[in-house]
Amino acid sequence: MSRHGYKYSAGRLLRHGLTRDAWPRMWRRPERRDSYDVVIIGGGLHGLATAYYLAQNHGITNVAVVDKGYIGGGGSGRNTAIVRSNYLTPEGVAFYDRSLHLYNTMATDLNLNVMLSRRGHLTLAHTDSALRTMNWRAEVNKLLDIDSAVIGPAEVKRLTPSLDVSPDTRYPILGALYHPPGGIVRHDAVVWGYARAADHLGVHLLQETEVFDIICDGGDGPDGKGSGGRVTGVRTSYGDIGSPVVVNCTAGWASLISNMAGVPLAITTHPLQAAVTEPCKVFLPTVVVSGSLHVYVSQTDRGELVFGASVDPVGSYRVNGTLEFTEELAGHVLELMPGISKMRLMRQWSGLCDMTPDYSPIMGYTSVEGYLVDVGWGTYGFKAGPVAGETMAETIATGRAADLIAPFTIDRFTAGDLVGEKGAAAVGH
Amino acid sequence: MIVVPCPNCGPRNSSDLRNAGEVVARPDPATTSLTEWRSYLYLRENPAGWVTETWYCRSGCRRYFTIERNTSTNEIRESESS
Amino acid sequence: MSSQRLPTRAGELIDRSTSLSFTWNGRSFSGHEGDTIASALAAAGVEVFSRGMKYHRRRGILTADHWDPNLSVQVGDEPNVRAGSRRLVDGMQVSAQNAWPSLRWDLGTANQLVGRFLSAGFYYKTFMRPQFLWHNLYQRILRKFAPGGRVHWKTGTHGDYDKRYAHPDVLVAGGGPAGMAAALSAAEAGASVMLVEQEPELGGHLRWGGPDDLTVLADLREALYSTPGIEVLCDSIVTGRYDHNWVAVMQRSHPVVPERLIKARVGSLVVAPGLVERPYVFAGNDIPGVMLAGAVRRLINLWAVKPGSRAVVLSANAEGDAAVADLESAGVAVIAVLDARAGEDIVQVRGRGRVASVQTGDGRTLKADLLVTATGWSAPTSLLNMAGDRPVYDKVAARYFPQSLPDNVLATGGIEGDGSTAELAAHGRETGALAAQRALRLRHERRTQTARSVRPESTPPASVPDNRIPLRRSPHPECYRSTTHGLVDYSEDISSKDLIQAAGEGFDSIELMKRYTTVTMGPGQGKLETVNAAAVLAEVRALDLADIGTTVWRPPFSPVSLGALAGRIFEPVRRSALQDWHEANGATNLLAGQWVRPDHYGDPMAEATNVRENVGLIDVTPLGKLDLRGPDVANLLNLVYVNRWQKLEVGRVRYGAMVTEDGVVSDDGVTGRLADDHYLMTTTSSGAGAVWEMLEDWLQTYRPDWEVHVTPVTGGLTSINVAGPRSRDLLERLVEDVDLSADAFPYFSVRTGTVSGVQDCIIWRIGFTGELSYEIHVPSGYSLHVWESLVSSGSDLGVAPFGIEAQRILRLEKGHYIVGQDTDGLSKAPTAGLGGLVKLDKADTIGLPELRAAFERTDLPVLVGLQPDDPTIVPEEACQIVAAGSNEILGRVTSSRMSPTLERSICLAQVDPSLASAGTSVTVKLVDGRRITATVQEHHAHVDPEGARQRV
Amino acid sequence: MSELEFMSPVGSGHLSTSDGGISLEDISDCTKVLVRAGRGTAAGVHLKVTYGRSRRRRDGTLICGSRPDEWTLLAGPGQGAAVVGSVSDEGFVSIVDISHGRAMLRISGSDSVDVLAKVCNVDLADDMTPDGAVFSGSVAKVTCDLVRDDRDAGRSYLISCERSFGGYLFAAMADACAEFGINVPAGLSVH
Ligand SMILES: Cc1cc2nc3c(=O)[nH]c(=O)nc-3n(C[C@H](O)[C@H](O)[C@H](O)COP(=O)(O)OP(=O)(O)OC[C@H]3O[C@@H](n4cnc5c(N)ncnc54)[C@H](O)[C@@H]3O)c2cc1C
Ligand SMILES: NC(=O)c1ccc[n+]([C@@H]2O[C@H](COP(=O)([O-])OP(=O)(O)OC[C@H]3O[C@@H](n4cnc5c(N)ncnc54)[C@H](O)[C@@H]3O)[C@@H](O)[C@H]2O)c1
Ligand SMILES: Cc1cc2nc3c(=O)[nH]c(=O)nc-3n(C[C@H](O)[C@H](O)[C@H](O)COP(=O)(O)O)c2cc1C
Ligand SMILES: [Zn+2]
Repeated sequence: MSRHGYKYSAGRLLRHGLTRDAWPRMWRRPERRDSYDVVIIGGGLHGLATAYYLAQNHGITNVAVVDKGYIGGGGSGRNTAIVRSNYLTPEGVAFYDRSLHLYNTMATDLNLNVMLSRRGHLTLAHTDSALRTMNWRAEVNKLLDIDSAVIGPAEVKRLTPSLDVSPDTRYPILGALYHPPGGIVRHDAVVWGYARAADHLGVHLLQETEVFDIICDGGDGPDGKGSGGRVTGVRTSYGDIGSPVVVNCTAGWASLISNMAGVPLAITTHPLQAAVTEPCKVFLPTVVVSGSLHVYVSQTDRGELVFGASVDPVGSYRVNGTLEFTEELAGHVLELMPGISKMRLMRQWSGLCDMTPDYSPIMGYTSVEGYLVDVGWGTYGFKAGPVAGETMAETIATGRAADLIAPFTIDRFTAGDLVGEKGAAAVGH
Repeated sequence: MIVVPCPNCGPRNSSDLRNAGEVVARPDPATTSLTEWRSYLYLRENPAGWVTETWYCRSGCRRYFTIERNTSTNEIRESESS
Repeated sequence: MSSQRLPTRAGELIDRSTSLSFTWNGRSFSGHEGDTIASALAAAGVEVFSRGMKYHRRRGILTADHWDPNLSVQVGDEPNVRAGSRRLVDGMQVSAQNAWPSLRWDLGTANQLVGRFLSAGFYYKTFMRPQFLWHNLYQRILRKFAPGGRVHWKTGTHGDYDKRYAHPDVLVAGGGPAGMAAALSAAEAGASVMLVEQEPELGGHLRWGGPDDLTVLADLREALYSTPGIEVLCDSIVTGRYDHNWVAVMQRSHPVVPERLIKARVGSLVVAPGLVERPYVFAGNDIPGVMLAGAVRRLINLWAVKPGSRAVVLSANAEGDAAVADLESAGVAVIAVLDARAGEDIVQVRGRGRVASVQTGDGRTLKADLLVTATGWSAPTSLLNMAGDRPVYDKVAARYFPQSLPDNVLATGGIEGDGSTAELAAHGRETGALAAQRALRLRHERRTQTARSVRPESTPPASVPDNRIPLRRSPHPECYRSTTHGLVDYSEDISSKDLIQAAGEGFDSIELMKRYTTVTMGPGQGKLETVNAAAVLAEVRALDLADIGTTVWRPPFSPVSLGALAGRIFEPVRRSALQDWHEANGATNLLAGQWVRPDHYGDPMAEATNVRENVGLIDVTPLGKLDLRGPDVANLLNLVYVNRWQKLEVGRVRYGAMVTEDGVVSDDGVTGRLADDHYLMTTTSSGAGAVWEMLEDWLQTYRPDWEVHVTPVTGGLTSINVAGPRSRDLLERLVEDVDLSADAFPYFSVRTGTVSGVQDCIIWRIGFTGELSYEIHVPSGYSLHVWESLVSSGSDLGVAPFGIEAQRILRLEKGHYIVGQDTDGLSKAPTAGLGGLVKLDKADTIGLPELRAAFERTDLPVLVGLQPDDPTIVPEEACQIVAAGSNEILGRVTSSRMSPTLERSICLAQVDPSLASAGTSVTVKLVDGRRITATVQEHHAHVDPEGARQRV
Repeated sequence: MSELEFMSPVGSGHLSTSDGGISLEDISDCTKVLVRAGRGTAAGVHLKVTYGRSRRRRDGTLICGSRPDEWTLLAGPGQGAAVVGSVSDEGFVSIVDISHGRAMLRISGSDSVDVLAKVCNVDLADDMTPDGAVFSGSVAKVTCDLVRDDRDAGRSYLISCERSFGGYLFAAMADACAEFGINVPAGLSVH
């Protein structure tokens, strides 16, 4: 990155500490242009990563990332930051594995410490059918060279001593899918790293700019939208911006944006909630997920437990959160770790998830020329951000869908060829 | 815990009911095309605003009914179609 | 350390006749009933209570209440206890957090030396390479420094919490004068009221006021306790307001449970939380001895603790002035009062473990051990934000005020404006009356809409406009930061300098600033910090504070223990009427969904063999059972099953499979016709609930013209499968009124009869095991008798119970697939081998277009019977079937067992269609990595594919 | 068959406090008959009560309007045939004896309302749920049918659930009663 901007390092930290000089901005507040080669709607991880790889890998720098709020204010700023690649289907595994590779070198690639912590990821099985699914995943993973195996209760206990593995609990832990390279990452830093790098390469980050409409022409729907048409730009709270290519990276809001182009989606938006406790001395070394109990938990370096669950059953755009989420969460966490009942929950929040019928994304070209989607990220899109950005950039630059995203086309629903992640991803994270 | 007004039971906690999602018309299986059928299966309007949806009064009267709910505010009003 | 306890104060909460002993960092102390942990320690002369999170500087009392960021302590196995509000209990073991090895000598203080390098977000800018060092070293060190207390997860258990629902017309959050008055008037207006106060006693700020305040308080309290219809909960916090006025209250000091979560559906919520005093930002503002005016007033007046001996006071308001008076009355020398209203200021405080000197704005240096600030209030608007309000900043009053509230949420007291105690109470009374009005209207409406209620006779109470006389907003100087830098966030150790740096780096919206610096993200969640942080940002960006906004308040209002949120762990379990018998007879249980049922009775292989050779009994009660009556049942069956149903005769049963609208196999079972308009449907055990709801859906919304009544009878009928070549012999001994002979009662028929004297048993002749077998459905109140009769009358026939595991073996030998195990979320009817069953020429069936499409495809996986060539190897379920020379996946083993009948391993597998024909050799990769070969069979069934055994 | 004893899903019989604050009783052996009757049928007319209300017939049978077009008739043990026979089955009517299919408890006493409020989210205030009210809802996470059926001028509720949940429900109710002075027998635990 040194070719593009200010490089961070221990030496720099030392120098700034001694001189007390101000640090430079990580990104600018750019002057908006009237048109760009590519407009990306959504300044979350996916939008920013797409912009970065367009500039970095393909030299396309006349790009704007437009967000109605602040960067990372959507799902990217409110997710529980679990990364892993032990998916169920070969297509899923290949895709997420590439992402994990990009995470591995991200700190140096982006010159920002994203605090990747590959601390090991455990998916607990409490029933024999869950155990069978774990086996299924492990076996597929091994064939694809992913470090993943089913382990027994004793090994679970060794890796994570605070778990109650005794056989007489209501939901005994029969075993777990263990994925050593899985872990967590500092989610905001990932967003800022891409934002900073993209900005240095010339990309415009237009924050607090809301897209109200997509301007189309020639389509079979009203106002030239819909199948057969093409995109000419977007209408925003600061006026129109022209662009032959518009990419929808708005996750929870994906349907609203896509409907603006006349392209309906197989998506419903559901809130997904999360919560943190007050900090306590670190005692939980791994990431623990329990599908049957609908809960996952990890402990941050600051000592808070970060909890998540499955999406709210009722579709909604409301992020207020519910009491029942915290009640169920606490009940389930205490079944796993009865000893932490005196920890206190300090904050709950929620984000929007763009759920597809097969728990897999929708990526690539659509029936409207120049309008591309990178949506349907549901509850698992953070870990996919880097590879989604890389493949979307390739798709835009080459005019042809990248190989890795071929299974995720929008057409698969009309073709009846759904992706088989449905079984494993429901509470997978 | 929102309150869902059941036409039979009156206002009830949503945990007593099940939300069955946006109302989508079912094409006639005898005459439909696959494309139309799959739109019915998968495509949703998913609006941020008023949506007509079905609820099942699971712990109460066990009746299915439709209401309109604003997905941005959780306000609820009677469905025009019901 | 010397005693700082003052002579008796008028409003003191402590009972000097008591003595409670406790330990602090291992040393013994004592206090009185009514003391908080902090007041007892302060009375004993303790000045340092904790260390800062990052730089480990010593910390003393700041606010002396629930929100004090410096007073988090460990009490026994409970971490992060608020020593500023938690009342002392005899025997408490209290210790400091964030200090190692001790509060006095804390090694973490080394961070102070390098503090200048640890600026906002420093960790993002280094440790990038080498990566392994980040993971193996730096991160580990970072984790060692995590703040907070210690959870005793090894010894702790969850148990003693529970919950309660409530439905008050009016719930008042806050028991100060405004809240108390609101509760009173609401009750007088006929509303049921719940008044919630987070402190152990009512009164709010009146508690530490002068004699007039104490008189008002006594009167209000008296009135409250003598007015019916008010439930007063002290030591309880309203922690959240959710949609439709669902309100969470965390009740402490309950006689039975440590904490109880009350979930209240509230007509009107009255928010009367008063105000939170705001710290002032200046150099040294975290040195012990820097306190807020409210803190010294509480210490002196509630707990008779002398907070210092030489004080400087910076006052911008009446609370500061009152603090001066209180300090003087407590014998503290007030050596200077700086009036912020007149532009006076302080610049810096110096001192190591305690304030030593204060530097004033006009250049003086004053020797003092106490600096008191009264620089303004933050409105705790959190509950209002949760109700959708976006409070607005008022520059004149220098705080936030509610803007627009929904009708069912009202605010009163200090959060609404300023006034004398009488004015606050008057506003509270008007608010209470209005809240009651609105709630009673709502109650009227609810009663009208609810079938079971007493219909209201009167017309609904009229809606009244909000005519309350608003409280005034007194001018207050905007005091946020002095000319020096100091801490903004005490629990996160964030200074104004950090915030300015963050803004300069581009984190110049309040939300980005929060995330980069972590300001407001600590346990106090910004109660003290938010406004100061926004003020610093406003300063940097030269904007009005009103244009900066605040970060989002989210529940809970105050942290809540996981135990209390969980409450009792209610996990309903279902037991068949025979489950006690099974357990008494050696069953090892298995949890299947909510059902507890026998997995086996010791030796599942032998149990299976006994079924093949003699006769076995299995309790299959969890099978879903639906009683269907009415003239249109056949139409319904025709719709929901893939096969045809019009021609099923009375006395016959038929197998049926269901798919969802996308063509994926979802359930299966048999349905029998008991009488013309009467059928019994069985479903899978796990699918029972969903199938029932699905039938109701089709009947109610799609075919309301059809006449069918559906009654679930799963638990009411105990289902016993009597299976094995000698099953008929056994049953003949117990069944009187049914001819069991093969001719009279053929395979796939149903009869109703008397078994062992129990009438109305439904017997059908079907079987999952492949043997001659009968499934008897017995009224559950008498089923134990039937089961015991079967056991005792069949001893000579070799009768023995068998469990789920034996059944799994038997059904696999027979090749019966299990929905959800041998099929998955994408398996359509052809995959499951339902080709012969599905009728595509029906006018309507669930999923019909997808069924048609599926049968035209040639690429769908196929379920096949599979046998490893080495009969001793049982591939684990879920093993992958791969191409011989590569890792290409071509299928997977869905079920596998050792067959006791064939004495070899057997499987069902889903394979690529290219491998589906009988005789194909496939490669199976075992869990241990070995690859073996196996051969595709002609049938799913490994044993008796012709079905001869079950037709005898 | 008369010599056969009806086996309740609930192991323990009757728990109560000496001051009469609470009494929890298993009455699963009572007769329960479910009647579904389309509009305009004779059964619907004769049963009279509407959804949400109940009345006692002169023969002592409690007729509960348990759902729209659905009634549950409650009587003493062993009355199944008689109760079934007492309802006209003319037209589109289903009469199903569900005595074996439902567990049933009675909780009475001045504290019963507070016990129920711990495990059931329904507003039990007198104007919302008066004597005779019929309602259903979740009790300790099990869907139950409830009737407020006061006795001797004291509060009393009938609670019934799917038979297989009976043992659990009784344990959960006993647990909720403990606070009010019930001694929960060993072995009766929700955890
Ligand atoms: C609580 C929670 C936990 C999660 N946990 C995990 C996890 O552990 N692992 C994992 O992999 N995934 C997880 N996810 C999912 C993951 O967060 C998302 O899939 C991912 O962040 C999506 O990133 P994105 O960049 O596509 O969208 P977002 O980050 O949501 O960005 C979309 C952006 O679009 C902007 N936008 C919307 N409408 C408009 C408009 N009209 N005009 C302009 N801008 C607009 C929004 O402001 C937003 O910033 C979780 C999600 C949540 C909510
Ligand atoms: N708060 C002070 O320190 C103080 C001191 C002197 C004068 N005043 C004046 O008094 C007025 C305030 O009177 P008031 O009656 O509005 O407030 P109050 O401060 O007298 O009482 C509010 C009460 O609400 C409680 N509370 C806050 N949030 C709660 C929650 N979520 N759940 C339960 N309890 C909660 C607090 O513990 C407090 O006792 C203000 O105008 C202020 O200027 C306040
Ligand atoms: C991984 C993770 C850890 C978090 N940790 C904290 C925390 O320690 N303290 C805190 O106040 N909030 C924490 N948050 C929550 C944020 O404060 C905030 O609620 C979240 O980003 C959603 O934004 P919003 O509440 O402004 O809508 C965390 C969020 C995430 C995603
Ligand atoms: Zn209802």
